[in-house]
Amino acid sequence: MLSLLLDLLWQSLLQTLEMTFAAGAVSLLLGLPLAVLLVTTDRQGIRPIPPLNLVASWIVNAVRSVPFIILLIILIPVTRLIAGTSLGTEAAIIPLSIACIPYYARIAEVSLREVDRGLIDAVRAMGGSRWTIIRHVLVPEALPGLLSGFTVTLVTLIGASAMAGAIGAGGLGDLAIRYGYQRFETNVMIAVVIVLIALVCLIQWLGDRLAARLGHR
Amino acid sequence: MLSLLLDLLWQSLLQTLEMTFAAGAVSLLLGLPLAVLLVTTDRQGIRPIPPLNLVASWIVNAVRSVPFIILLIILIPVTRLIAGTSLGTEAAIIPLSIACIPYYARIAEVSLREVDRGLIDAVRAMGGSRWTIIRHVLVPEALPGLLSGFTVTLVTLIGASAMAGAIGAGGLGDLAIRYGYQRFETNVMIAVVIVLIALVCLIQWLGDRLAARLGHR
Amino acid sequence: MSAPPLLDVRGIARRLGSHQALDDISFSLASGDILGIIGRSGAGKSTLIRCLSGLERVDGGSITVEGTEITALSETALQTVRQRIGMIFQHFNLLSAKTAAENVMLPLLIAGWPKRRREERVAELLDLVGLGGQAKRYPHQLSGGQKQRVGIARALAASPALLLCDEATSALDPETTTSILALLDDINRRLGVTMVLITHEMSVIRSLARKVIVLDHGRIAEQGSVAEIFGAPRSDVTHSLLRGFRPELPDHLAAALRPEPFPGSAPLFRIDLAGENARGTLLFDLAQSFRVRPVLLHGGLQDVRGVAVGSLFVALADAGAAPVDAILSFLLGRSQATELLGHVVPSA
Amino acid sequence: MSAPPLLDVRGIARRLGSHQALDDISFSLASGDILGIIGRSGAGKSTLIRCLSGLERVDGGSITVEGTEITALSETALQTVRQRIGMIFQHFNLLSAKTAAENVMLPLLIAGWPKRRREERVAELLDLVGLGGQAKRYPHQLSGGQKQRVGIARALAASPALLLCDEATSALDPETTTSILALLDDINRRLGVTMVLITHEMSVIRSLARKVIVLDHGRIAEQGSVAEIFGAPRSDVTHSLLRGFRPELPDHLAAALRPEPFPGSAPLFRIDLAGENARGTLLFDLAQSFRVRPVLLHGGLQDVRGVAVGSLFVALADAGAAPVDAILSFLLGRSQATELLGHVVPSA
Amino acid sequence: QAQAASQTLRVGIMSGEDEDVWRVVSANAAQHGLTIKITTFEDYTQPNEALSEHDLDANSFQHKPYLDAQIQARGYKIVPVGYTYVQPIGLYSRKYKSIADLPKGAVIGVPNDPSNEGRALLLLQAQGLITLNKAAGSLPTALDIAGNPKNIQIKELDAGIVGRSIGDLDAAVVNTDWAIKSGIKIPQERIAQEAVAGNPYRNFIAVNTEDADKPWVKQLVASYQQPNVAAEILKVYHGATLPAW
Ligand SMILES: Nc1ncnc2c1ncn2[C@@H]1O[C@H](COP(=O)(O)OP(=O)(O)OP(=O)(O)O)[C@@H](O)[C@H]1O
Ligand SMILES: Nc1ncnc2c1ncn2[C@@H]1O[C@H](COP(=O)(O)OP(=O)(O)OP(=O)(O)O)[C@@H](O)[C@H]1O
Ligand SMILES: [Mg+2]
Ligand SMILES: [Mg+2]
Repeated sequence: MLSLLLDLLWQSLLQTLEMTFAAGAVSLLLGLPLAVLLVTTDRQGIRPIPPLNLVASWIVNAVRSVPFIILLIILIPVTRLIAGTSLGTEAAIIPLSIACIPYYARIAEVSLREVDRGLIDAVRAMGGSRWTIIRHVLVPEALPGLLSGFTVTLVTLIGASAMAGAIGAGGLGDLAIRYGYQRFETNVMIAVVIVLIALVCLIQWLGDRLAARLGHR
Repeated sequence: MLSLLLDLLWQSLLQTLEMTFAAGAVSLLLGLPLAVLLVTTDRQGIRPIPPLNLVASWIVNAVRSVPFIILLIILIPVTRLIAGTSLGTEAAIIPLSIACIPYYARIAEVSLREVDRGLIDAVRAMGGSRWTIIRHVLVPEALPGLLSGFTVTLVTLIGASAMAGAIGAGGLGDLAIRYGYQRFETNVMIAVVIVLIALVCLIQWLGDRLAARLGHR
Repeated sequence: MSAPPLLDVRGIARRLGSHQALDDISFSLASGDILGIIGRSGAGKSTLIRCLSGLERVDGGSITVEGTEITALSETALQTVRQRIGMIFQHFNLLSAKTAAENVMLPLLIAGWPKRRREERVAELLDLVGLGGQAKRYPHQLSGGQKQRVGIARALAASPALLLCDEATSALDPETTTSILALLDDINRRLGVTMVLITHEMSVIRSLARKVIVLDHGRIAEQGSVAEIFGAPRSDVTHSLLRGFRPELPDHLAAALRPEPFPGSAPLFRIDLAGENARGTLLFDLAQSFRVRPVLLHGGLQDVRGVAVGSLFVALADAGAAPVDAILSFLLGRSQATELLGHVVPSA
Repeated sequence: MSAPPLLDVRGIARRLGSHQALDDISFSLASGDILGIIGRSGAGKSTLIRCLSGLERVDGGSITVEGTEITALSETALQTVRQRIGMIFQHFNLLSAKTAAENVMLPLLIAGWPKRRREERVAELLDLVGLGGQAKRYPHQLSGGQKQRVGIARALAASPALLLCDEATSALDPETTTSILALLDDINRRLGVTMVLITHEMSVIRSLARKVIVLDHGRIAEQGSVAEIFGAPRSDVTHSLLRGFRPELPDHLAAALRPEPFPGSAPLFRIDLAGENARGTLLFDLAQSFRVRPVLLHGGLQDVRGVAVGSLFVALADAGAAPVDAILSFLLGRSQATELLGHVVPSA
Repeated sequence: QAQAASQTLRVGIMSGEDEDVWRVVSANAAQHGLTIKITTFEDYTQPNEALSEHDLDANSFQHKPYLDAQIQARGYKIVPVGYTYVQPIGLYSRKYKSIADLPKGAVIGVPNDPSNEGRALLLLQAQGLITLNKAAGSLPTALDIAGNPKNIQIKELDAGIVGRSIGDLDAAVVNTDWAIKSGIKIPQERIAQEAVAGNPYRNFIAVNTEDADKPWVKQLVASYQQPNVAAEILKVYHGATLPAW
């Protein structure tokens, strides 16, 4: 029984890690550019394109408005198209990512907006292109904030991945819900929650350390 | 039928607003002090108390680790104690707030950490107490970020409030799930989602404007 | 006949909030010229220099850099123009996430220099500004003056044709200032770099600038060659700005002044000199002509690009018999201006 | 016998990263004293001043402010001490979310002044620094010099007993600088405020400071009264720092110098004067004694707290017959130092 | 009668078609002088918790195996007082025509909540696809599978998802109501079904044990077990759910 439980915990942990980090990576890769787009095309941005900004902001808001479980359903065809199936851990990465991209974009946007205009001016004055400004000012200067924001996002993803149990993705959250919540096996739930807390603490600790290291102020 | 739908939409909108803003207010009121605690008691903070910092960070991580649906169940006794019942819109505000406080604390923490040390030094040099530093430097200087972070939090709360349907809280998210997911009445779902998007856009717009107004840079 | 100006500014204006920061500014600068901009705090100097590189848009007027009208250019088109401009900011604006060396390298990256040459150039520049040992430090690990020098090195990196300096030496000690000014003078001579210098240090203008613009409340109060402005300031602002530059009578001497002669007193003259009449035997001639003993109490001569400018405060001892009026008219004839300040006991 | 020092620093040291920023610094300051700290960029001046208010902890040594040893105090206990200290930062450090008036008001809030008096005081201070009209502006709407003046007003707000200034006037034009220095002089005289000034502007030291410390690589290279240090600098650093302060021979004159006499030439002397021998009839006496015509080519006298200090560059025309050695020994006897630089054609 | 007239009953049901059914029941009850206040739930664990805490007077959403499991876990004192309807669970497939066609290693989706999962596995056992540990009782999980000759892969999914995902599965055990909503063609695509007669999964109205003998209980049950309610059930569930009283 114990070994069975440990086995289940281990498998679920792996599934959670897979979902969280894969969807996290996608969110970072696509959410950060989206955030940069939101900041740069803004009326005060380095390349004001109000209509594009409006559309981007609107899409972000739209995706963020839809409850996750509905997003799961709506996205079944998309998921099937990309992942070949709509079920399982890998498949869950797709709706998780799609929900998380605009989420991280909004978080990253906050940090990007904090960057001192004087620094942007310095690189404009050198004749730097917008890409140079993004690459050498916006992103590196906001890096500690972007990273801490990503930590917040990863932890949020762990929470959201629990709901992906609905499409058979497994994971710790699903295990906790099915055993702790539906079957009232409190012991299992406590074990799962302890693993979850340890995981979250680890992610937060790593994120904090990395952010502190990258902050040159 | 249409008037019934409109009525339902209107009621659900009110419920969502009630849950979101009440829980949002609580999260701001308690999450911000918690974030200040996390930042000030840090080893680099203005009043380093590493053990307290560790405990606070650990509690925040613990609450954030537990999937919301499980939190909902675990908190039933607490909810009943405070709200008198564990069901309904008002009751849902309690688990929503408890889930959201540490969430906002982490988001606010990111902005508070961005405050220039030179400004803190300026007020230290005047002989300002820690409270003065918090009140006159940390919070006001981070205000645009704190506000944008709060906008992100409110929108996240709208999403989370959908799950509060599990305890009969109602709201737009719940309506969307009930019609869109459980009954396959796509039209109703679309109507609900449109209202949700409008709501999110409004919140985002207000938040952006307010943050821009408060940013004196 | 002459080459087209490197920089031509025609009637520019700029409002900031409710404040008219610039109003009808016109001037032009030939290639290799060095222009000093002086003015009171808040006069609009930083705003003007920001307009010159298109960082700040103007509300009216035109700015032409190397033949290109930049006021109408898009941000993208401006990039090419700006690569020919180096800019030193009043607040340094160093990138906090980059080391000193990386900050200096950025303009070279933008200009597309190959890696090897980039690294050589950065090392050379950091050495030039005396920061060879600080290359790997981040800005927060540098002192105020060190940051400013990184800013200078960065502005010089891509060998700009036009250098815009907003208080480039304000955080530097006199010794370092001197070496930076020598560096700027050198690149101006060798490479013909045109420069616009904002500074509050008149000695910087004196040793480097050829032309001066005096800005006041967003308008040009006065402009001309350095010798003109320093030798014979016309506007009130210029007078106040140069007050510290021209010697002033120290308080304790001024306090001892009496309007009327008294036993043991000597008349005290303020003699303003500039250009031709400055370097000479004036005091000797005075002694010879009127048989008086001139006592230099204060003041002296400075060198403004080869021209001597200054004021002497001279008491004439043993002038009991000498006709003060005659002395005054003698001095007026030999100086830019002379004033009888009063009577003092000469210390010698 | 004497009152206990207001500030007493004993052997403090401070490491920043791998850099020994301060090493064995000791000095003390009586109430009402004004100390100037000079030194090259990166010498450790800002670090020292930060240590004095406890912003930076020291690695060793002790600092006593008004009888309280502050190095061992907790951050809370330091608060009381710091309320007696005003500090002006090199980078201003204004709170961006507060207006100019609110920035100035903060120390008064901390000191618990009543609202009415706070508002009066803020208005008074902003007027004093010439920002009466800018009270409601936020820092980003102010020019560099305006920001610096808000920082000055803020530091003065709560009538500190000790004022620490890190480059308080570096961003100010000469006119505003003069008025700020007059303000500081006034509060020093009237209220007996003790001051520590870091500055690169020797004229600020000259007109305000009584004592000077020269910092070099984190150590004290030299300390003494202003007249001592300015009149007779001993260390090399001080010499380099004061080079711009004492007149230097302009480049074009230096270039015309020849080591040997030639037809039409006159010997050129550099005559360093300080204190007693400075204000006098030296040139006249020279003319009388040796029958030469002294031509003042460059240089002059400055006033360092009532003491004249300076250098004259004098060519002696018609000195063909005069014995240069005798002239030199005459001058050596009447000056702090004299040097025969070479031979030039005197312009007159 | 006068007392009853002033009585309001709080009844918890699952959101969905039952809301329509209960609208008819409420109308019936009104004639008995009962006011029924409906609370809808998303989630199967809440109605019993709310009932036992007296936040509700009655609930109507469950069957015996489910209630037993809850009582076992939570010690509720809740009893059934009147049957409502039964929804036979079925095994559906788009790829295969019969059980026999299912290949080795076939992936079969089952609902992941305890009672439906148990019911689904028992159906698979009844069809001879698997055998379950005796000890597992009426609520087995995928971990209780003892014999699996065809090496069938069980995928546990949200009850609402199983039917929707039938395209990604070889076969799926789907509750009838979800099957309809997911667009499964019930007779054509069904390859096995639970027996209806004596089905333990008949739903009922439940109340706290202490209330079982209260007069309103009878009135409530009577309000439900009416021909107009039966008609409504058949209508809203398109005939796939059958009245069971
Ligand atoms: N956003 C704004 N709203 C109103 N006034 C502004 C704004 N920004 C700048 N100003 C004003 O514009 C004027 C010109 O500023 P600028 O920075 O060009 O001065 P400056 O000559 O560089 O002064 P300093 O020597 O002090 O640096 C100042 O008086 C300043 O107060
Ligand atoms: N974190 C650090 N790590 C290493 N060296 C540092 C660090 N912080 C400061 N320094 C060094 O300490 C020295 C002293 O700095 P400080 O700011 O006191 O100089 P300063 O005399 O005020 O110079 P300036 O006149 O340029 O303002 C500098 O050489 C600087 O490079
Ligand atoms: Mg300026
Ligand atoms: Mg410094």
